[in-house]
Formats: sequence, C-alpha cells, structure tokens
Amino acid sequence: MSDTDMIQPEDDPSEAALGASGLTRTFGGFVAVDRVDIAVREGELRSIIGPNGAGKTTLFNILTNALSPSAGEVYYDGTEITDVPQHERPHMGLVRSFQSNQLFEEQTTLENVRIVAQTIEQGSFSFDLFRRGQRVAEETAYEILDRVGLAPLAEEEATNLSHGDQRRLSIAMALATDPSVLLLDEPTSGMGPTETEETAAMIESIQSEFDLTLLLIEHDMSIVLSMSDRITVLNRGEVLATGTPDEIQENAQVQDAYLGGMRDEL
Amino acid sequence: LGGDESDLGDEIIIGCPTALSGAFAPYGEAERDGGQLAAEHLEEEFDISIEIVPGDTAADPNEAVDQIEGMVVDEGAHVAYGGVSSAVGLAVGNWGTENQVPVCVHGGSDDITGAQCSSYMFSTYMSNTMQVAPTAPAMADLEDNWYLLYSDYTWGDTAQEAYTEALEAEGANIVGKEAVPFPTQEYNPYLNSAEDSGADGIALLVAGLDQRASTSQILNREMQDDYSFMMHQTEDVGLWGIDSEAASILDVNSQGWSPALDVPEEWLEELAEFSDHDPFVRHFFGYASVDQLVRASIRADSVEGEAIRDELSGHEVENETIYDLQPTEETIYWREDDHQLIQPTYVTSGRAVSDQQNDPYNVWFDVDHTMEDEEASPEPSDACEL
Amino acid sequence: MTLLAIDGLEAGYETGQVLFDVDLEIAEGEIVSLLGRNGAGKTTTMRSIVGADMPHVSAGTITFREQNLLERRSHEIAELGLSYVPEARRCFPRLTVTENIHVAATAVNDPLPESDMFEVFPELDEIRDRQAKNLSGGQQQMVAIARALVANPDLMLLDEPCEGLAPMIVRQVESAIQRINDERDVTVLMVEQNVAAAMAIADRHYILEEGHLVDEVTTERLRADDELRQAYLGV
Amino acid sequence: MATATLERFTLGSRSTAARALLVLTIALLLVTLAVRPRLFVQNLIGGIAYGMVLALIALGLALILGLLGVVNFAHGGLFMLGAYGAYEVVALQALPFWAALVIVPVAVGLLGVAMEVSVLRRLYGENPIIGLLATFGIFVMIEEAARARWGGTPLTFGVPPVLRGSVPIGFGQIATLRLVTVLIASLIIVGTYLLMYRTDFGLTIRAGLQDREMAEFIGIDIPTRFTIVFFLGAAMAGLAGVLRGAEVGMDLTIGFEYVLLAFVIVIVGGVGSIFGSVVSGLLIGIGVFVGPTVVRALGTVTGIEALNVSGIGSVVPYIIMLVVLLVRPRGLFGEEGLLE
Amino acid sequence: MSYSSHIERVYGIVNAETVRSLRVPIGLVLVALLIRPFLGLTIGSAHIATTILIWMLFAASFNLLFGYVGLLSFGHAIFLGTGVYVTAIGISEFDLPFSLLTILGIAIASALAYVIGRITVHYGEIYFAMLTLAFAMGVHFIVDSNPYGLTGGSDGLRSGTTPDWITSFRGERIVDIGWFADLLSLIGLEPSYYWFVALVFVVTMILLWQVVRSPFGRTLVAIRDNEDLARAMGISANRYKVWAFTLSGAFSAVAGALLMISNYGAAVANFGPETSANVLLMTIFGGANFFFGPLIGALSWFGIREFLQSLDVLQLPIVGAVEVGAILSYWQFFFGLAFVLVILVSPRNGLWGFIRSDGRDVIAAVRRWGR
Ligand SMILES: Nc1ncnc2c1ncn2[C@@H]1O[C@H](COP(=O)(O)OP(=O)(O)OP(=O)(O)O)[C@@H](O)[C@H]1O
Ligand SMILES: Nc1ncnc2c1ncn2[C@@H]1O[C@H](COP(=O)(O)OP(=O)(O)OP(=O)(O)O)[C@@H](O)[C@H]1O
Ligand SMILES: [Mg+2]
Ligand SMILES: [Mg+2]
Repeated sequence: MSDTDMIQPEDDPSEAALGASGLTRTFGGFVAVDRVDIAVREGELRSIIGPNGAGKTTLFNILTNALSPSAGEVYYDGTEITDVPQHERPHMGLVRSFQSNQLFEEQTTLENVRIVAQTIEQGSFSFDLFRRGQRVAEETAYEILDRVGLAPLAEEEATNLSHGDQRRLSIAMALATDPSVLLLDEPTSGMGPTETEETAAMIESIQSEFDLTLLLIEHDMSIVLSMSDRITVLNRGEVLATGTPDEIQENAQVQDAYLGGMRDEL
Repeated sequence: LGGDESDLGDEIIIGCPTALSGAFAPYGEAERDGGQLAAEHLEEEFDISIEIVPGDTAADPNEAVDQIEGMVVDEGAHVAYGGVSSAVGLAVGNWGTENQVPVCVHGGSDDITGAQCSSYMFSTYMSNTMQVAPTAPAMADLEDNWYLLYSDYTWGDTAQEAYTEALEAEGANIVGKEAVPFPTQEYNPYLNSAEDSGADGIALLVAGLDQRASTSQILNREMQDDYSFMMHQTEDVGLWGIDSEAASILDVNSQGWSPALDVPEEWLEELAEFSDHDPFVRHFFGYASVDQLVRASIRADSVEGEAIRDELSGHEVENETIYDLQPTEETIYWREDDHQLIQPTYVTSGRAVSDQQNDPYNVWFDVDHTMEDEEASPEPSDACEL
Repeated sequence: MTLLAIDGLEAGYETGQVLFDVDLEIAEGEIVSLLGRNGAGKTTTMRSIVGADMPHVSAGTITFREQNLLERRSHEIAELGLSYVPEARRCFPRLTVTENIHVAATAVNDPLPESDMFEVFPELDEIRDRQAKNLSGGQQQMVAIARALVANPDLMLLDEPCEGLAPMIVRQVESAIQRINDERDVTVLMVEQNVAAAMAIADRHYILEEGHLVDEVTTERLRADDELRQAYLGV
Repeated sequence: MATATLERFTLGSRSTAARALLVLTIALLLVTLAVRPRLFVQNLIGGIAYGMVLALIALGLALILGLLGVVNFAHGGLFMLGAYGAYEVVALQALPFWAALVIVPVAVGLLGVAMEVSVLRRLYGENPIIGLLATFGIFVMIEEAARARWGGTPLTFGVPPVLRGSVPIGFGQIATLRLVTVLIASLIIVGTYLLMYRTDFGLTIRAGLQDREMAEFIGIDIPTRFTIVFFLGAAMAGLAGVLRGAEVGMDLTIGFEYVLLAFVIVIVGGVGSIFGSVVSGLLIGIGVFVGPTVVRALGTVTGIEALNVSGIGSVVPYIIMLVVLLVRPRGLFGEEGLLE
Repeated sequence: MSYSSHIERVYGIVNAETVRSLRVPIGLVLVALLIRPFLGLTIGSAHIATTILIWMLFAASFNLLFGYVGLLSFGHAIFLGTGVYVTAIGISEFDLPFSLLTILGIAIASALAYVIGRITVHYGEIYFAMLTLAFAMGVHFIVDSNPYGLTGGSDGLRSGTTPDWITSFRGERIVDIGWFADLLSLIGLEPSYYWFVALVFVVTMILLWQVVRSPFGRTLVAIRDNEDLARAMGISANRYKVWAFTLSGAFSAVAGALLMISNYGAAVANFGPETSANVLLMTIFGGANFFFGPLIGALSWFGIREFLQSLDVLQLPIVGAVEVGAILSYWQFFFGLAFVLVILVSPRNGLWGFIRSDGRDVIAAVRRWGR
C-alpha cells in the first residue's frame, strides 16, 4: 500500500490561503519535517494531528519563519513568502500562537494586546515618540479583550492571570493582529474539561466573526473531530493522510499510528 | 575681585591634587610628603601658617579637575601643586590658568611647558628634552647600536623622538624601535624584536609598572649580560616593585634628582622619617614646589593668584634650601618664556647589588654626569606668549 | 503496609495558603490518583512531598517509611526511594537521553540497569544520543519517567504524565506505569486531569477541591457514579 | 551528543567567510615567515607559552561560567589575591615559594567558597547579568581590601633559584618560570577536562546547571557540588595569580586588566567549552606575540607606511574577539543556548 | 463594561490628578533645583553638583538601553567620549560654536551607535556586552594614538577648550549669554554654569521621558519581556534595539558635551572601560527598573564618595569619637558592599525601588494608624 493512496489530493498550494510544497526541515541529519505539501483553503479550519514528535510544532515554526526550511516553499494568499522575515508575516495577516503561554509578563492585559494592535497599525517598526496611535490601538485592544471575555481583567498584570486566562490572552493578542490566517498550537493544553469546551466554543465564534482561516494543532480528539473541516495527520515528519474527520477516523493507517489507543468512553 | 586684598596675616592654603590611590599612589604620597616637610620648614622660618590640602586624583585628569576645584571653592586654596602624570598635570595647570590659581605641576611631557604653556602653570619637573640632553651622549659613549622600546602614549612618543634625534646627532645608530602598548605586562614579544635587531643596547623609554615588567622579564630571560640597558626618567624604582637586582642592570638612566647627590644628610634622614617612602625625586619636587609657591606669596605679600604668578615667573631662586638639594654652580630659575624651572639634570647608573645602600634609606644609583642650565634645557620649541 | 502518610498538611505560597488539612495514605503496591480541577492544589501536594523550596509547609506531617520527609532536603528524599516526575517533564535540556537517565542513576545507591530503560521505552532507543531539548513533548515525557524509574524507587510520584500526549502514547505511558507497578513493585501516586486515564490504571482516587481533600473513592465507585464525577470534576 | 558535536565542528567550514579568513591568515603568516623567519618562530613559541598562561588565567572563569552559569567578574579579584597572597606568604611570612603554591590557591579557593555561600548561592538561575553585577561589586571590595592590606605600591617577591633564569629552546630562550607555568597549566587543563566530561561528578554538575531543582529531585546534592566547583574555579584563579605574580609582580590594576582579558578568552573560545578556552587562550597569546610582527612584515613587503601602526598588541585580543564573533556568533566552540 | 467606561475608569482618576501624570517633569525640575543646596547641607560641598547632574543624564541615557530593552552595554563610554571630544576639538581647533558642536556630537554619536548597534544587537546578552566593550577598546585605542594630532593622545585636550561665553574665576563659572542671564535673574539666580547644565538637564530628561512613555518605549519594554513573542506578533525587534541604542548614544553625547565644559577639556579616560563600568554601577545601584533610578544612583555614587572622604572622626553614641578617616579612605569597599546587598535584595529595583516601596509601607502604616 503506498502512502499516496491515503492522501486526499490537495489544491495547488501556490493558490491556497496558506500553502506549502515540499517543505522539509532537518536537524543535523534528522528529518523533522519531510516533504510536506499542504493547501489550506480560505475559511477552512484545518487541524494537524499526529503523535508527539511528528513535527507539528516544527511545521508551524517553518510556516511563520521562526525556523527556516531546509527545502520547499511557503505560499500565502497566492504569493510565495518563504523568505519573508518572521516579524513581517503578522502584517500580512499570518499569525501564530505558541504551544506554551508566552506573554509580555510584566505588563497589563490591556497593554499586551495594545502593543500588538499598535504594531499592526503602525508597522513592524515605528518611531512613534508622540503617542499618535495609542488611543485608537487601545480601543481596538479593548474590543478584542471584551470579545474573549478578558475585559474585566484589563488592568491586571499578565503574570497574575490564571493559566486558562493566559491562554485566552495569547489568543487575544493573535487576534489583535487582525489576522486572516491563524495558527494555534495546542490552545487547550493544560485546561480542564470545562475550560476546554469554553475555549473550543470561543475559537469557533471568533472564526466566524473574524473570517478566519485556522490551522490548529490539538491532541484533544473530541475537539479536533467536531470542529475541523479537514484534518492532516503527520507522522515522523510526513503527511500520512488528509481528509474530513470521518475519513480520518476510518482510515486504518491513522488508526494504527495515532488513534489506536483512543478511548471512546469512560 | 575688588577690594578684599587679603595679606599674609592669616594662612596660606595649598591644594595638592595628586594620585593617592591606584598604582601611582606612592608618587602622589611622596609629592604630598615633600610638600608637607617644606611647609613645616617654612612655618618655622617665617612664622606663618601653611595648610596643605591633599586630594586623590587617582591619576585621572577629570577627577583631578574636580579635586582642584573642590580645594579652591570649598577649602579656599590659594595655590596648588601636584599631578604625577602629564595628563593630570596639564589638566590642573590649565584649570589653574582659567581660574587664576598658580599651579606647580610635576610631569615630564614637553607639552607642559611647550605648546600648551599656560600662564598659571609652572613646571617643577624636568621636561623630556631636559632629561635627554645629558643622557644621549652617555648612551652613545656606551654602545653604538641602540634599540628603543617606548610606551605607546604621548610621553613615550615624545621621549622616543627626542632620543632618536639626540642619539643620531651623537653618531649612534638606532637599529630599530617599537612602541609598546601602555600599560603592558608582557614584554617578551618586544624583547624578541630587540634581540632580533642586532642591537647592543636596549633603551627602555617605558613608564610606570612597565618599568618593572620589562626589567623582570629581561632578568628572567637572562639578557642582562648580553646587552646594555638604558631607562628613561627613572624615579624610585623600588616603588614599582623593581628589585635591587633589576636596578643593577640599568647602565644609563636619566634622572631628575637622586639621593646619591651631595645633599645634606639630615634632610634625607628627616624625610625618610617623615614619609613612608625612601627619599626620591618626587619628594624633592613636592618640597621645591611648596617652597617656591610660599616664598613667592611672601615676596608678593599676597595670596592672590595673579600676584604670586607674577612673582614666580622669571624668578631666580635665591634661597639656600633649594641649592642644598640641587647642588650646582649655576643659577636655578623659573624661565619666563615657559615657566620651566631651569635646574640640573642627571645621568645615573645602577650600583652593583653589593654596593647598594638600603639603610637608613635606599640609594641604588650613582650619579655619573650632570648637565646644567641652558645646555640641558634649550629654548622651548614653541615660543609661548605668557 | 502504609508507605506514605500525609497528615493534616497545610501549605501555600507567599500569595496565600493553598492546601488545608490534607490527609492521605498510600499502601505499598497501590496505584493511587489525585484528581481535581485546575488550581486545586495537586501539584502543590506533590511538591510538598518531595521537599521543594516552594511551597512552604506550615503544618502537618509527611511520613515515608517512618521517616519524616519535612525534615529532609530534596536530594535526601530521593535517596530514600521516592522518585518524582514533575509537571512539564523538566528533562535536562542539554543532556542527551542517555545522560538524562545516567545522571539519575548515579545519584542514588542502587539504581536499575540503565539499559533496562530502553526496554521499557523502546522509542527512546533510536533517539538516545539526542539532547532532550530537541525532543518532542511525548519523547520528553518518556525520558522523564525513565529517569525516575532508573532510580529504582519504592514510590513514584507522577504529575500529569499524560499531558500533551497523543492518545497512542497515552496508552503506552499508562501501560508502562502499570507494568512498573506490576513487575517492579513500584507504588504510584499520580496526578491526572484526564479522569479516564486515571480510572484506567489507578485503584483509588483522592479528590481535591480548592485545597481541601473532599473525597476518597475507588475506581468502581467513580466509574459508576456520574453525579460524583460531575460534581467534583466536571465530567 | 554526537550530532550536536558534529554540527559544532563543521559549522565553521561551511561559511565562506570563515574559510576566506583562514586562508588570509595563513597567507599573512607565510609572508611574515618569509620576511622575518627567526623573529616569527621565536614569537610563535613565545606566543604559545603566553597563551597557556592566559588559558590558565581564564580557565577558572570558564569553569564557573560554563558549569554554574555565573559570570564571575570577581575572578580578576581572586587572581589578584593569588598574587598578593604569594607575596604575603613568601615575602612577609618568609615561607618558601613552594608553600605559597599550595597554601594560596587553597586560601583563595576558600574565599571563593565564602563568596559562593554568602552571595552567589542566591543568584543561580537568575539572569547571568545579575551574577555579573554582584561579582562586580565583590570585585570592587576585594580590590579595596587588597589596597588596605598591601597598599598601592606595586610589589614583587623572590622565587627559588631553580626557577630563575631561562631554558634554551630552539631559537631562543624561555624563562624557566614560564615553562613551569605552562606545565602546571597543562596539567590543570587536562585534569579539569577529565573531571567535567569524563566523570559522573561533571555530569551531575551539568544537570544541576540546566535544572537545579530537578537535579535535587533526582537525588543530587547540588549546593555542595556547586560549592566544590566554585572552590576549584577560585583556586585556579589563585594559582594563576601566584604564578603570574612570581613572574611579573603584582599591583592593584592586574585584577581588572586580566579579568577583561579572561572574558575575551572565554567568549572567543565559546561559553561552556573548557577546550574552547584553551584554544582561544593560545590563539590570543599567539596573536599578541605574532600580530605586530605580521603587521610590520606586511608594511615591509607592501611598503605602505600606514601599516606601521604601533602598539596594536593591546587591541589584538579585542580584534580577534570581534572577528571570531562576527563569523561564529557563539565563539569557536560555544554551546547553543547557554547565556543567551 | 464598555471601552468608554473603561477609559473613564483609567483616565478619570488621572484627570483628577493631573499632577500625577506630570510628576516626572516636576520631579526632574526639583532634582535640578535641589541637588545643589542638598549637597551643600549634607556633605558640605556643592561644587560637584554640576558633575552629578551630568552623570545623572548619562546614566539615564545608559538606562534607556539597559533598563528598557535589557541590553547591557559595556562600551557606553564611546558615546559620552564622542560628546566630549567633538566639542573639545571643535572649540580648541576650529573655534566653532558650542551649540553647533553639540549637535555635531549627537550626530556622530548616533551614527556610531547605529552602526555598532546594527552589528551587535543580534547577539545574546553577554556577547553583546563583550562586543560593545571591544568597540570601546578600539575607539579608546584610536583616540589614544592621537590621529592627525586631533585628540592630544594620552594628554587629552586641555587648553582653549572653554567656549568664550564662559568666564571662570577661582572655580566660579559664569555663563555670559544675555537671554540666559536675564532668564535667571527673573528668579533671582546667578547665571552660573550649574544653571546652564540644569536647564539642559531638565529639557533633555523630559525628552528622554517622552521616549520612554511613548509607544516606541513601550514596545522596547515588550521586547525586553519576551522577544520571541514580540517577533511573532510582528515587531521588528532588532530594529527597535538598534534605534534604542542610537537614541541612547545620542543622549549620552549631550551629557558628554556638558561634561567637557565642566571638566575643562577632554581626557582619554572619558573613553575608558572604567567610565563604562561606573555608569553601570551607578545605574544598577539606583535601580534600572525606574526612570529615576539612575539619577538616584549617580547621586549616591558621588554623594557617598564625597561624604565618606570628608569624614575623619565619627561621633558614635556609646563608643564616642572614632577615627574613621583611615578606613573611609577605602570608601569603594563600602560602596561595593552596598552594591552587592542591593543586587541580592532586588537586582533591578535598586536603591530607588527600596525607597519607593519603603515609602509606600510608611504611608500605609501611617494610614492604618490613623484609622
Ligand atoms: N509558585 C507559586 N506562587 C504562588 N502561587 C502559586 C504558585 N504555584 C501555584 N500557585 C497557586 O496555588 C494554587 C494551586 O496550584 P497547583 O499548581 O497546586 O494546582 P494544580 O491542582 O496542580 O493545577 P493544574 O491542574 O492547573 O496543574 C493555584 O491557585 C496557583 O495559582
Ligand atoms: N531544534 C531542534 N533540534 C533537533 N531536533 C529537533 C529540534 N526541534 C525539534 N526537533 C525534533 O523534531 C521532531 C518534531 O518535533 P515537534 O516539536 O515539531 O513535534 P510535535 O509534533 O509538535 O510534538 P508534540 O505534540 O509533542 O508537541 C522531534 O523528534 C524533535 O525531537
Ligand atoms: Mg508541539
Ligand atoms: Mg498541577
């Protein structure tokens, strides 16, 4: 049985909202991401799943140029962006969140978001010494906080937020970039069941509200299966399968490599 | 400053901004002590009261400016002396000139009396040129081929130029020279170059701790028997941690003053008692500066800067105290053109270790030649308008 | 026989007390889980046991084999036969997998053979020379467990061993824990968010709520009683 | 470990800049060899010996930095205390130099322990800059304490007759004392390497640096071990001070001067690599000796007067550092992720 | 809760306390006004007040880099030195006006900082520190070698460096500028050089404050807190760092220009590693996390030195008079000790952090007591 049977044909990556062709990354001989082709359609919610160490986070890192690829191209909105520096991508509408909470810890919740909003308004570098855009950015930031339910904590220092609120804040910061494609790395990790559900609901609502294309890494299969339009399974750096949740669930190889151990019920 | 003509009724206050910490501290302490001894002698002689206000410059010119300013503003100092390094000397000298406070500075750079001569700055030390004058002929007598190692800063650089010119005039060859970063602890590469040049004599125009580093490495390499060594502006080598053996290998040295001179025994002993350090050139300068400043003030019957300066400029020294310490047939005087104290300079050689005196104070050198008056100190290169 | 006994434990941070009068007892050979929502104080309990600088223990006793753990420093506690797999794994990032295991083996008196660890976790064999910082989360979790296991402990404390793991790996880790318990007679106290995982391997469960120990139940009861689960754990 | 090491060693050859630089350096050295053969060889030998001295001075710093993550500015102070301590023992207490060679490093090591226990213990795991600042403060204190005890006057002391004079080697002479220093340095370097990379002690220390609390959880007594390492690092500084003091004497400025130099060496060698510090010590030693000769030779060959710049010896280490870091941002053998 | 209600909540208080929002400028003016009398009262010597103000400015400029971006420069003497030498050379050699030269100094220092920044900001902290040190050593070497006879080598520049609008007599310096003298006579002050420095100090520090509180400055803090995140959120971290470095260099040059006049010239020590080390010590001691921290640091540094050096005999309650002159001549030992303590207690908050939090405690205690 050849691998290609399992891969649902993707669109042309160079035409996709976010695409990659032949993406490869090696670490001193070890291939972490291996000739990955992917083409995320506009408005799609695509999940990436796969065993630990499959290369999911590494793929995110390459798509946002936190790591440079060893080979392959990255496309965004019909143009090649492989070499566009990391800090310019958010300005094009391509943003990621981190697997672990990363915040500007010593600043308030509002300030965290405001800095991002203002950066997006004024560019990746702005010599703004006179608080020109500050009010506007603050207003934007506040709206976003309101939407993710953090408004009451606007003046709280980010370090003092609970784990779940911190995850929410990092999503709020990503939203503040006014993204069109958002990459979320395990947004519910470390959350209990209730919070996980809330977060899932929030992701769905912001997707429709902001017209987002979403790329999601997640281990919680209940979320993945219920939310995704399509799922890509990575294994040892390679794409093992791509398909709708139903297709993926039925796929024997995926069962072997990944879902094998899943418990359906308590 | 109208009216308030203070006469000498009360007290003359003398600032002494000098190095009291860091590697140069022993020099500063000697300047301070020499000055203090002079003050005691003067108080006895004239029944006046003299206060010396020392302050630590840490050999930093900016700090020195802060110090002298504090002395004048807060303590009311009328005149000042000190310096140690040329850079500090120039800083306090120029400060004195801008603020009309006469300052006797102690630094070897020709700039002190040459290009920058400022009207309130007086140089008690012999300039580089003055020290070269008697030394170069002695060097040429000793060896034909010389290699010059010089500290890479203004002082070393001007010394190097002066020696090159003087040695060539005396018919000796300069077979090579090399600038050594200042300060340097590692003289081996430069000694390698010197050996490689085929010279017979090696001139050490190096300052401060480099005098110790260079001589100790010469000894470690056992070069002392194969070469003659010359050192410029040798002060009290003991203070740099140069041991007696290293002193004994120095065949020709320029020195401004030496306890080996025919100086009153009791003065030396009194000084050795008074100061933590054995008598050496810096004591003499401290002593001479205070002596001259106070006498000028007494002659002017004023503690006002302008009056003292006028008294000092061009003054021929009459008092025996100075002649006792700088024995000479010629006149010692403050040359009007550049405020240089015209006095004898000396060429010395290190005594063999067995001949060195250590008690009651160190005498490790013999005075071989003396050069006096205008012969040693030709007209300043850049005429000053004082 | 009781291996670990916690009695009236009160502990907290500068920001306030977190644990209130916690009692807990584990017999030799058991697998016990500690359940509770985020922030209930599970990790705080674990860290109190292993003698971490934080939290401060203000009252109570922790006894392990008749030894009062509160009087001992962390490294002495480890030598008594108590291993800890912390939250977020904490592998030594710039040591290789082999070195991570070796360093733990050298720290105690009678370690297990290091090569055994690669039998317990065959996945580690092909990455044994890679630095831990370059491993994926699941790989790191295996290293962390192997590191604890190699010390040949009598009691192993695991803080959310399955967090961030793929279902497959979760299964592997679970079965590894079970095997360790079966074959090597290691007693286990584990913290879990995932109630299903906890029920799959643990015999008994303690439930923490806002720093108070509110219940102690067997797996059968927890499985059977939906309301109980809903009330305490929200599932 | 294998892949990481491999990557480290091959990185340099990958960059064209590095290769061009290497070729240029070799060409320059050949030119110099042709123009001033005797001087060149002499300086090369002298440079290697001096490089070993520098490596010895830097080693304690590299050890404490690489293993404990503390940027120990006080290293300069401890080095200076080593020199003054030797003076105290030999000149003031009239004990033999050999005694100083043992007593002083131990005493300085103990002082290091006091420093570690009272101050640095509280700063592990903090941003390295904070350790740097704290030890800077301690450095100032040591310097002033030395001034209070031994005064500002530069000092020297005598060494036993066997250590005086020089030994002929090849083209010239090398001072006996320096030869002894080189031998001792070699022994210490080998010993340190073995301790750190070939023993479990070293492994536990490295684990402790990476995650201190976790290391204690698995049963390692980290505080005691860190103190031992600090003792070793400080004692090495003391030993270097004794040997250097015997050779060129001591004064209050040597601390600052040598600690800057030692930093340059560690940075060029790469933080975390003992071996790197040794290589970089040699590189800088040779640079200081040969550099000026090369420039002069170049001046002779090309006839360009401007090349006769004097006194570049003092900036050679910094130039080397600049060039090395521009080509290899982590130094020659630096580990990724340390102190960044 | 809507944005406007939030705004009201946040800004409402501020509006009621306009003073609060202006406390930095007011504080700066107070510093400039009070340092001199303060020194006169406490240590009996006011003549170093000028020097202190200038070092405050330098330390604050340094802290723009260290405190706000987290970059530790070991070579900041370059920029101070540039300000010093450009003005000194310009006045003594070319007879140019001081104001023009200051601008030139700022321009050159900024250019240098920009170039050095472009090369170095990519490096990790310790590497950055060492690289800046390397550049400083290089510049020091060049200045020391007296290129084209411009810098005076190790002797520095000492004559003809005072602009002709300043006259000095026995340490008193008068600024001979019409409008300036008029301005000061309005508030009944002598037109001394101190007030000139004070004026420049206040104006420059307010500019610096504006930088710090501007979006630009806030972004710097964000980069300090989490650089990876800043990048991922579209902030060009390196460009911000380069420009922070440039600005810091520019402000340092202003301090340099003032220092040149106050020092009566230029010295190579202005470029030396000790200068860089001292500004670092002062800043940390005062408290890098606060705008006023470096100012407190500079004040304590000079204050402690003058105070301890002037002390000869200490009157102690029980022991009686103690000869302390000898011990206190080693004042740096005690400063070192205090410094280590500050680092141990709170490395980034320093003395000022101490004072602030303690001050708060006192106020809180008084309130509690009052109830
Ligand atoms: N270092 C600390 N300083 C102050 N408070 C802390 C600290 N660590 C934890 N806490 C607080 O103590 C409480 C209990 O935390 P703990 O980590 O024990 O919870 P947990 O049950 O392990 O939660 P989770 O499931 O999220 O890991 C929480 O409110 C937390 O905010
Ligand atoms: N900097 C690196 N150097 C070497 N190997 C690396 C590096 N970063 C990642 N790897 C390796 O690449 C592989 C993929 O790692 P990655 O973090 O992308 O996995 P993942 O799919 O996100 O896993 P998880 O679900 O556990 O987060 C792993 O085997 C990891 O060891
Ligand atoms: Mg991942
Ligand atoms: Mg927890």
